[in-house]
Amino acid sequence: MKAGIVVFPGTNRERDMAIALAGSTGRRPVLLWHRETELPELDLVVLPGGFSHGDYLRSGAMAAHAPIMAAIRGFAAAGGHVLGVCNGFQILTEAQLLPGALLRNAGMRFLSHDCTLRVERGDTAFTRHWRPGDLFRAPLAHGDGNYIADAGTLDRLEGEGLVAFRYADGSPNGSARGIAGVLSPNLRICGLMPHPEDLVDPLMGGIDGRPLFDGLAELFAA
Amino acid sequence: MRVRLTVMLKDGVLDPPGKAIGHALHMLGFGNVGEVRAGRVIELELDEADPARARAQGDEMGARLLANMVIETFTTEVVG
Amino acid sequence: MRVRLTVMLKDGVLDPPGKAIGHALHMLGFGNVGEVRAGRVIELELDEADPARARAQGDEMGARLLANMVIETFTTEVVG
Amino acid sequence: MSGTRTIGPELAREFGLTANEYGTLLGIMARDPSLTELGIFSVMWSEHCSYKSSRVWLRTLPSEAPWVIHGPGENAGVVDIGDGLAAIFKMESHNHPSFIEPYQGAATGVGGILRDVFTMGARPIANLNALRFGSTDNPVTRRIVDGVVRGIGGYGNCVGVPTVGGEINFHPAYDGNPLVNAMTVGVARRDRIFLSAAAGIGNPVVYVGSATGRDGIHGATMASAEFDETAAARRPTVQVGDPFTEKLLIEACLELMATDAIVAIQDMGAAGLTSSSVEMAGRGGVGIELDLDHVPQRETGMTAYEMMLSESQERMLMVLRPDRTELARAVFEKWELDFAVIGHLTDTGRIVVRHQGRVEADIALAPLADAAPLYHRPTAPSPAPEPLGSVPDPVGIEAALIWLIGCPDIASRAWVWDQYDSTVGGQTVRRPGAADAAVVRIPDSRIGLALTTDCTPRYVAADARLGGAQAVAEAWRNLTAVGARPLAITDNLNFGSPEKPEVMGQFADAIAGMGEACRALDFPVVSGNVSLYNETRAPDGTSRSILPTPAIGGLGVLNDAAQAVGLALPSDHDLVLLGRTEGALGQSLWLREILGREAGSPPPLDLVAERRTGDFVRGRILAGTVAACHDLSDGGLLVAVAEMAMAGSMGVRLDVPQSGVSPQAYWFGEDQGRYLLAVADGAAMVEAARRAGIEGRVLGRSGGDGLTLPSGATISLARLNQAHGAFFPALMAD
Ligand SMILES: Nc1ncnc2c1ncn2[C@@H]1O[C@H](COP(=O)(O)OP(=O)(O)O)[C@@H](O)[C@H]1O
Ligand SMILES: [Mg+2]
Repeated sequence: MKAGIVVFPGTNRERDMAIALAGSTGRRPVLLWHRETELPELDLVVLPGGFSHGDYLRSGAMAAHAPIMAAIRGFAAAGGHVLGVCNGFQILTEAQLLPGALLRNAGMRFLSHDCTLRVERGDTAFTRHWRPGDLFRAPLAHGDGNYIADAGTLDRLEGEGLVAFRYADGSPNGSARGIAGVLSPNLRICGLMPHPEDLVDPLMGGIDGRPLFDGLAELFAA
Repeated sequence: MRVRLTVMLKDGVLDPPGKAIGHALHMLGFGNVGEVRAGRVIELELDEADPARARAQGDEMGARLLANMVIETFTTEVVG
Repeated sequence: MRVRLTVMLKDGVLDPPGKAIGHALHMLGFGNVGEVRAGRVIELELDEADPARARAQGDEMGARLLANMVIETFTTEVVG
Repeated sequence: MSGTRTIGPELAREFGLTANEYGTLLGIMARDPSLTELGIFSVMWSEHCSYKSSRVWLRTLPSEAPWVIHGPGENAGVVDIGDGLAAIFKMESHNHPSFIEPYQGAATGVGGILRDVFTMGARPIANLNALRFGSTDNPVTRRIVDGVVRGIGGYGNCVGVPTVGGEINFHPAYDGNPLVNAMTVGVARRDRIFLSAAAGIGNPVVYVGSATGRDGIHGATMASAEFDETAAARRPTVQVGDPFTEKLLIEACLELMATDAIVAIQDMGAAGLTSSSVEMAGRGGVGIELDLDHVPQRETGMTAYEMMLSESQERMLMVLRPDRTELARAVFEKWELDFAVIGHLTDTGRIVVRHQGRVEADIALAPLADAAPLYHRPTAPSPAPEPLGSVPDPVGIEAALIWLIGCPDIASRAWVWDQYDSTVGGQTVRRPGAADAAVVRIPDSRIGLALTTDCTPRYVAADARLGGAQAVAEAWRNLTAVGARPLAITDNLNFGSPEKPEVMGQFADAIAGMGEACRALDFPVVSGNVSLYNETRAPDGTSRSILPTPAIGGLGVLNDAAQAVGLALPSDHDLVLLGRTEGALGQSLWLREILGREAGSPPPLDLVAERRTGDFVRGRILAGTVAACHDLSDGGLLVAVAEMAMAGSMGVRLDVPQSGVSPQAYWFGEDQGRYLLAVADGAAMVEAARRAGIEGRVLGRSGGDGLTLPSGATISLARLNQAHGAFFPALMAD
């Protein structure tokens, strides 16, 4: 699989993501600078976690206007796969490549702890190594993870099966309907708040996050 | 000219900071506080002498970057 | 009454958000943007019919909780 | 502070210089100084920059070992960790700023210590913080805890360095003067360490990072001054941290450090441009000329005085190879940071500062450094504590345990560390709360670093020498308990006013004790920081000192991070106690919490036994025969057992206590040098220990879902967790 990880000023989980992808694919992903205007040939674009531009306006807002985002829109429009984790998810919503928005956590504090996620469907590029209903552990680390959308949008997401992951143990950040991750209508863009890439090594406490990367690696094995 | 954008969450959108502030004010004894909404202001110095054009430019910056139109609304004022 | 507090950093205090927003606006092509300062607004519904008293209460809430008087200043307006 | 003020002894005193110091200044200058010159002298000779009260004592600390690459004197300490790699680390205080504005004070503290580490070429891989707050009854404490924790998280989370450990105490002695000590650990190739000594006459002096504003002018002298009501009046000096810019600065500096462009580099910390330029030139034995017209400025109309003393954050000063200047500029422009050539090195041995065509300062560097004040301040011994005598047990073992695990100094800190990103980087092997020391793996290697901060201020207050030694020993023990080989420490010496002989007595004694422990354990001091004048002046004019708090930051190494053990108790294992138990209740938490007394001598420390026991434990861990390990500290044996049980969600049944020691002293005494080990075969472990000359006994066996006391009474894990977890959420509830 050829994966590219986008680095914005303030991105800080690009290394974690590279380790996770390399662990499953056996191949180092390329790092893409936010100022690029074209993408190399890729199977997957990843927007990793961090605080792009300090998240000083709204999380992900300034990154959503980065030069590379035009190329990513084109890539997505052509059916490319895009994964956004944490700040990457926020950027995807700000860029309106995914619906909804991520507000300040309901408890008004940054949250950093493991949560349990439930997989809502097992037939996407991102979830194919799980079955619906599977539970897995993932560290979360964010201040703005409170997913909201208007009721119509939420109903549509549910109705069309576009909820990828849900918090299994209540909604730690106040997210509507416990939503932790969503999909685009073509199922090729996925955004989620927790960090499966930080749990891919038994030494760090488990490999719960690995199915996501193994599934992608298998899909694009070539 | 100096332009001020005030960005607020749309009515009906849950406002965690507003809620937290309302709660804290009640705890401090301000019992007559009702709904609280929290928002952002952005004040910009514009190299533009015409107030109407300054406001139009503020509106454009609001729509393109400073507000997230999915959940927020904003107003633009020319303040000097 | 409805009261609005606008909280801004004191002059001379570094404003990282303002700086970053100004930079982003330049990148978006708004070349005539000068200094940008970012602040917060808090709009409160007060069960209080007298505008003067509403404003006084807003001032008190600002000084006690809503602004960090070490680095911020605020203004109170009665907006309705 | 306008230039029209007459410059003389009176203004000098306002700037913190004594009459004698001002006399020395006049001798050096042979004329009246300009305002800028007076500012430069006052900050360079402040306690914060000159260590004038502490230097004579700091020199006595051991700082060498075969694995030490750079000891004190550089921006941070550097030790060899194998595989051609070096660990670079330091701890620094931001006590006074954190009282004035807890969020920004703590945040900029984290930013400052990060810069000390990456300025040497290291990528920061972990942060820790040692915090001391006032009484939990004091309403101000809550606000300070909230701001400090948010500030540490706000900065560390954004820059993407995991916060993996630290410690927190509450005590009324910190009312009005909290302690915020931040530690950063970074890693670099050992042949790619960057130092601060400037070299190369004519080489450009380059400023990078954020623009300069009027932030924190005279912060260095403020950090050296006592607190009083007028602290409020100094508020406009508060600095705001910009972690986003810091993150860019880290990446830009590391990118440039991969080239050969940098001759010397130093962060602009306390006293900003002044201390960085004076120290870089001074260490290199060269002169420096600065033209302030080129300094990136955030505000208009700044004077030379203001620019030289500004403590704006997120700035660095570098000396570059002239032929690499444009390469460097391109790197910083890529990262959207200010970059400006603001001067060059000279052969004059002087610092010359120009602004708008005028020479605003012209000072010979050698006397500025050599004639810096050095005080051997009077010391007074503290009275030896009264012997404790026998103490009653009014509550029984079970109630005391429940109380202790819920008390402010032992209760779960999850509320705090749940606000710190501890996994970013993907290398955190043991997160906060999972082991006695945090363990972080070095990327692309098997090596693990073990990290801890430790100090028991109540011991230091009762017996400074013993307390100083104990803090070092406890750090060593915590590293050992995960299986790491302790390498070196950084320290942060937080004390009251050095002008009080009893405070200087504590300071001298604590250092003596630290030195003894460092030597006995081969655990040298490679960096550190001193924070004096931690006093609160009451309106009636009296001044109270904090508890003497020499916080120790320890670093150890595991050749293979996978060998690290945590403290979570597994099922069906024997629990073995190693080390000698005599039931030392003096200065124990049990005594304070149950009887309300802070009395007696702290537990004695036997450094020979300490080393023997620790070396044995480490050997067993590395041999793979230990499933979990926990050292005994605050609260003693039963608290440690409960902590292992809670961490593992695993019950344990305890055997009858050792005879000859009262139950409360046995279960809650704080005898030093002890460990609890979970092992498959307890008897074999005890026998191996006996052969090594170490006392040991099997204490019980794990299983079930409660802690069963020898009396047969069982305390459920649920009840333990409830008692342990309640304190912070209750304290901080909205
Ligand atoms: N308590 C101490 N023990 C050992 N070394 C110390 C101690 N305090 C300061 N140092 C060393 O003195 C030097 C100057 O410290 P400091 O002024 O804090 O540096 P910085 O310029 O980075 O702020 C550093 O090398 C530091 O490690
Ligand atoms: Mg330094």
